[in-house]
Amino acid sequence: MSEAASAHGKGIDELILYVHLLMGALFVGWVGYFLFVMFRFNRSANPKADYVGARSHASTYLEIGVAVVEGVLLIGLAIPLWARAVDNPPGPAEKPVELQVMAQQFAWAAHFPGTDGKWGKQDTKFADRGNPFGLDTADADAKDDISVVTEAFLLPVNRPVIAKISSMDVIHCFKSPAMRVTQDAIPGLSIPVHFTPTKVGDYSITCAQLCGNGHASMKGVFKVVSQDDFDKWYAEKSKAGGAGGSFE
Amino acid sequence: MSQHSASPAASHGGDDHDHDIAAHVRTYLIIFGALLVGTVLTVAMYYVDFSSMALTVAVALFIASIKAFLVAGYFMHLLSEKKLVYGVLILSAIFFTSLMALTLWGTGDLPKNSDTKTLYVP
Amino acid sequence: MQTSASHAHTSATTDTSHGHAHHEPGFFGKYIFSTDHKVIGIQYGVSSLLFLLFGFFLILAMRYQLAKPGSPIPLVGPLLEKILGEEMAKGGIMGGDLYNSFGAMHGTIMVFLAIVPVLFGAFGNYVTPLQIGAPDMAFPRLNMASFHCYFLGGVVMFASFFTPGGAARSGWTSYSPLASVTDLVNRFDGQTYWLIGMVLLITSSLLGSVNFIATIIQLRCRGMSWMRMPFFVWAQFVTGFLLLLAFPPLEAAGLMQLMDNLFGSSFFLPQGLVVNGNALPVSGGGSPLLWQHLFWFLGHPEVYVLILPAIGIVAEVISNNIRKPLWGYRSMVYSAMSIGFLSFIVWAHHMYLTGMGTKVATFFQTTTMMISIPSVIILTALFISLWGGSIRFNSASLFALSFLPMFGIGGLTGLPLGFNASDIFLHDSYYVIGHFHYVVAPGTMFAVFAGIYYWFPKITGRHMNELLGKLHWAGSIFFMNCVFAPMFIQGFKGMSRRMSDGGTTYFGKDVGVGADPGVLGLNNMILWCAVGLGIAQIPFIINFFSSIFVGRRATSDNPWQATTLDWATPTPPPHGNFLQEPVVYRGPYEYSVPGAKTDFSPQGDKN
Amino acid sequence: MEIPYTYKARPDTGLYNAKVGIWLFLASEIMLFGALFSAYILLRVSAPAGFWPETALAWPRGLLNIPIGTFNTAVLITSSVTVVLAWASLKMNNFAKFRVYMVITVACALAFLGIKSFEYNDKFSHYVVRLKDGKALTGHIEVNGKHPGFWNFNDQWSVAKLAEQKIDKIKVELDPLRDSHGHVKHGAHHESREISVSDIVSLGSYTPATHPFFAVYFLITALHGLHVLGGALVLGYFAFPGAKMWKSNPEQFINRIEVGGLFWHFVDLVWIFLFPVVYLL
Ligand code: HEA
Ligand code: HEA
Ligand code: CUA
Ligand SMILES: [Cu+2]
Repeated sequence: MSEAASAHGKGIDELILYVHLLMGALFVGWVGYFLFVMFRFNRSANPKADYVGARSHASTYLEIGVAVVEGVLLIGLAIPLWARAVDNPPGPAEKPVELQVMAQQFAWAAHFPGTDGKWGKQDTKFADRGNPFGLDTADADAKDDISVVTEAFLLPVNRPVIAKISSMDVIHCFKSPAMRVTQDAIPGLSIPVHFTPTKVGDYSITCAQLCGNGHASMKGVFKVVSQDDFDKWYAEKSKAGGAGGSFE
Repeated sequence: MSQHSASPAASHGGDDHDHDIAAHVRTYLIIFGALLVGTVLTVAMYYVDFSSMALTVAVALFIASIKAFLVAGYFMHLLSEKKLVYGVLILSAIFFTSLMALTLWGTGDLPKNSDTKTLYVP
Repeated sequence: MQTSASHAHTSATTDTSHGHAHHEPGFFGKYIFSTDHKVIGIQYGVSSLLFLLFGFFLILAMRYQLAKPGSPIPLVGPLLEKILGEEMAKGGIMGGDLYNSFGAMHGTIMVFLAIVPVLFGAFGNYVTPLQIGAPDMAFPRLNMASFHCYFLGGVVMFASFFTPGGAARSGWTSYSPLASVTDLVNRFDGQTYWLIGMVLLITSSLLGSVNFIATIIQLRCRGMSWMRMPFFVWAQFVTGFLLLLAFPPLEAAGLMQLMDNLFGSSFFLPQGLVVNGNALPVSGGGSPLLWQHLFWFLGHPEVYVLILPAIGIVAEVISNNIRKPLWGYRSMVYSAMSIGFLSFIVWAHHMYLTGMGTKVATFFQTTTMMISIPSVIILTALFISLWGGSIRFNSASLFALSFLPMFGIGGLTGLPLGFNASDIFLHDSYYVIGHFHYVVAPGTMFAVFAGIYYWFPKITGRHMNELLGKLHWAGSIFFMNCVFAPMFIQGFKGMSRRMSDGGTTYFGKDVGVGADPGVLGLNNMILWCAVGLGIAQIPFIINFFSSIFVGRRATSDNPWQATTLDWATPTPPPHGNFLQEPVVYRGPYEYSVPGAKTDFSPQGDKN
Repeated sequence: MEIPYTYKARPDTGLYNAKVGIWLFLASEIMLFGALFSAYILLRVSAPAGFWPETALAWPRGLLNIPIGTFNTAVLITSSVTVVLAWASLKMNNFAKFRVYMVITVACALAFLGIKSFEYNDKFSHYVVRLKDGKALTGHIEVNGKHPGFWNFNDQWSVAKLAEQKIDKIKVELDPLRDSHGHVKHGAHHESREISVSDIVSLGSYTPATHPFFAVYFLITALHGLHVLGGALVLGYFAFPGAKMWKSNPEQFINRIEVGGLFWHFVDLVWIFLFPVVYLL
């Protein structure tokens, strides 16, 4: 596993580690036992089987033990981590960067409200491949909106991001392994995910849901950059404005 | 273990006697009447304006359930059926309920601030 | 009840002893329209093994594409181009569409046409009535109809490869809207075939499961109380209920998707879809998640349909080859029941990342953890059973014993997927592929092999060759692990499943942080190990066919000195199975009973 | 060995094989129709508002013919009681009466199907016409003086076909207005309007493609109709060719009638829920 590049990623990695420790312990224990039994109780070593077999209750304790550890991991780690992931979005005080992400066969697009901080008017009837967000270009609020189709978009480092994931055709899946973020992009639903990138770099968005013959090549890229670089890019793009780009 | 074949002539089965069956027939006819009345009630309910939709649904399903109970209980003899049949039906009732309830719950309980109208439905 | 050894009748005597109402059926009556559970079992067995092989060839072609994306498949590539058309395999190169349709059909064929039919249809049909001392299934004609539906379903699925546009290519899960919009030109496309095929297969399973449950409830012979039933029968019983109650919702969903595809309805299509830049001309108003709920409502119980009968076979083979009773038989039975019950309420763990609130997610991951406990209990019971045994190693028991750690690995890797927080990272990665193949491939397939080696003498009167069998075992276990273990590594590296380019886009040269091109190298290794796995099956296929004719003759009706009733019949069992009504006096696994003359006390022997 | 308990009850379960079988089958049918009802509820509660043109509701109400539906309900209930009476007649050793009741049952089944197909046809000739100004009209339409029965079944949303045939106006005989409960508004009357094709966004008859309501309606009722048909065939078989068994094995014959009846009652049960759900709610 590559190192997590987001604030909450560590928690997820820890959970994965602990579960694998449990699994490892069970695996090593049982394989050891199994091999021992194969030698100790094969036909030549033990020609006459014992009707009763094992008399100890160790296995019961073992089963209870497994149940308890699972319970601890569940209540101690998994449930709180999930709650953090889907509830508790960062409030205005934390100045999150907000964007909409739109999937289509076979590309990603991102939409920022622009320097005015207001989303432009959107309607399906304007939507097409080059304008996946259906921005109404006549709308005043839409003039400075940023809409990047297929090319990379930027995110500032160490600032919370709220991305609303949706799709215009079939189900895709917004997955950034390094950010430890995965969310299906489902047409008809717009679902927010939030995370805080902690490392500068280029990250790929994997489409993790089969979406057609171009599924494998549906790669998106976003760059995590410093706040300054982000602001510069944001202002520039905002000035250019418009519904976005062409779709190749 | 295997069934000895009964003499074909006079055998009309189990432990029911003719007058039992005659009594059953009377019950069937009463139930028939009740079902018709239930149908009329259901339709009448449509023309009554209950203030809330929930109430309308509740009333309609209540009447339907009673009718269903009558059909299942008497026509299908479920009231005097064997334990095994109850077991099977209880299982399917549980799973049916969980299918319905969990699906509704699952599609209703979304992450915070989710939007079910897509981004750009007017 | 006589002892089994005295049963070495030829089938001729049986026929006369039984001949009153029967007239000799002709070829069709005997092999195609037979109502005898044993013939139907064999029909199921042969067809499903052929489908297993076919499913393997599909994946082999895919693995080649994964290892060497964009290069023509040797030998078969040009053939594919010729048969399936240029748009599917131009120049013998597997395109994205072809990859997807092979992937979808691999999953569908393996699950619905190979493993379930072989476990439930073949072994279930052949062995269950024998083990409970019944002359046949409760509804023999329904049984035949079940096979015919299955066969027809298989034919439809197979035919779908040759429709314009090719077979279904939306994964075995057929998620809408993809399933409805992949082919906007042909209404009657591969997906439609898939749905019709599924409706037939579901009908077949429903007929089968009604029959199995009724048979087990009604036709147990005298003395065969519930707790004297072999575990295999219990497994079939629970499996029957899973099929009976979980399949109908998928049938409903299938009909809905069929309406979407054929009549333009919008059960699973929301409003405002824009496909290819054009608004999709449908009313909308449907819910894509509804399909997923209905699919996984079946989908999860289905995986226990795959594993429970497999555990049943393993339990039979193991207890016979360790010569002692199963440890904790009762708790195994109760665990199987709890698994069956719980498997209906865990399905949404396949949907964690569709956008799930905290409450629902908590519910489903809690039930998922709960269901792992009975699995742990069953596996633990089987492991503990080995203690104090006198273990014989033959082809059957080698496969059965190897099942345990293989299922263990598969089951254990289910746990990190079951916690939704860790599933965020692992979802839809090769880790998932690794997880479930460990349960379904080395898992169920090893159980199938164990069962074949074990019951072969009962069915044919001859043993399979041990040397070839052991060769088959060694090759299978080695290559199985080499195929599937690297997938966990790939999963950890973030490699996604269903990638027709083997991940080149993400792990090629200029990629983002954390991409490790090493995973692409593993694809090569997996390819050659998969080829090796295929080669390892050759001894089995040779063994299988040659042993029917030249295998060592079974010396008695009970060559393994087993206790269950299936070995108390003549070999092969005649129509009607038993010469006398069997009576059962004891539990199913009375091996090495202290004070008994032999180390096995058959259920049907009075003393 | 012969298969035991084909018509005698097994002592410990108290049931004969076919009865176990039919109840298991009905359990799976509960799941089948249960899933469809679940789908109905889910689609209905999540339907976007304003989606159905006639009312402010997202979901159409009161579009089906209630008197006919009520009558059909009565027909099905009648058949349900006659089938149980048929069984009782056999129990009382009265074969002639059995046959009469069975014939009534099958006749009811056929009547039900006939009425249903009439209803289907009526729906196929009703249209919803969506206009460019965002409004929508429902009713029968007249194109070139003809009332089309079916318009393009699959491809609802194409107005191109009209344009192709150089039709520039169609007449819509409007349905009476309804309130938000789906009740026809007081004093509402039929009105007919000319619409020019260039104002139309889309038009299509009441088919599964029009709205999820119709999709669910047609799917469930068609599936139910198939069950009625299947039941009618089987019961018809029992009434005539299959009745030979009454001579050879009366006990098993009575059992068969009971099993057939159980299936038939189940079909009735489904309708008992289906009727209020799709016609009234
Ligand atoms: C037979 C099939 C089978 C079985 C038995 C299981 C068993 C389990 N599965 Fe698996 N699963 C599948 C088949 C199966 N699964 C398939 C086909 C998919 C993918 C579908 C798709 O998307 O296409 C899948 C996917 C899947 C997911 C979704 C992943 C995702 O898409 O993100 C999840 C998540 O919870 C999961 C969990 C589990 C769990 C918790 C179990 C538990 O029941 C496991 C319990 C077992 C144990 C805990 C083992 C105990 C072992 C020991 C005590 C001893 C160990 C000893 C040694 C190793 C020597 N499975
Ligand atoms: C029961 C189910 C089952 C089984 C047994 C298998 C078996 C195998 N599977 Fe499959 N697989 C699935 C179910 C199964 N799979 C599913 C559900 C998916 C998901 C599909 C999707 O994405 O939608 C999948 C996907 C899947 C993928 C991922 C594809 C992708 O995501 O792009 C891969 C990749 O390697 C793979 C590989 C294999 C391999 C190498 C085997 C091997 O183990 C196969 C070994 C088989 C043999 C070697 C044949 C032996 C033949 C005989 C013994 C016949 C003898 C004949 C006679 C005697 C007549 N499978
Ligand atoms: Cu988009 Cu896969
Ligand atoms: Cu599952």
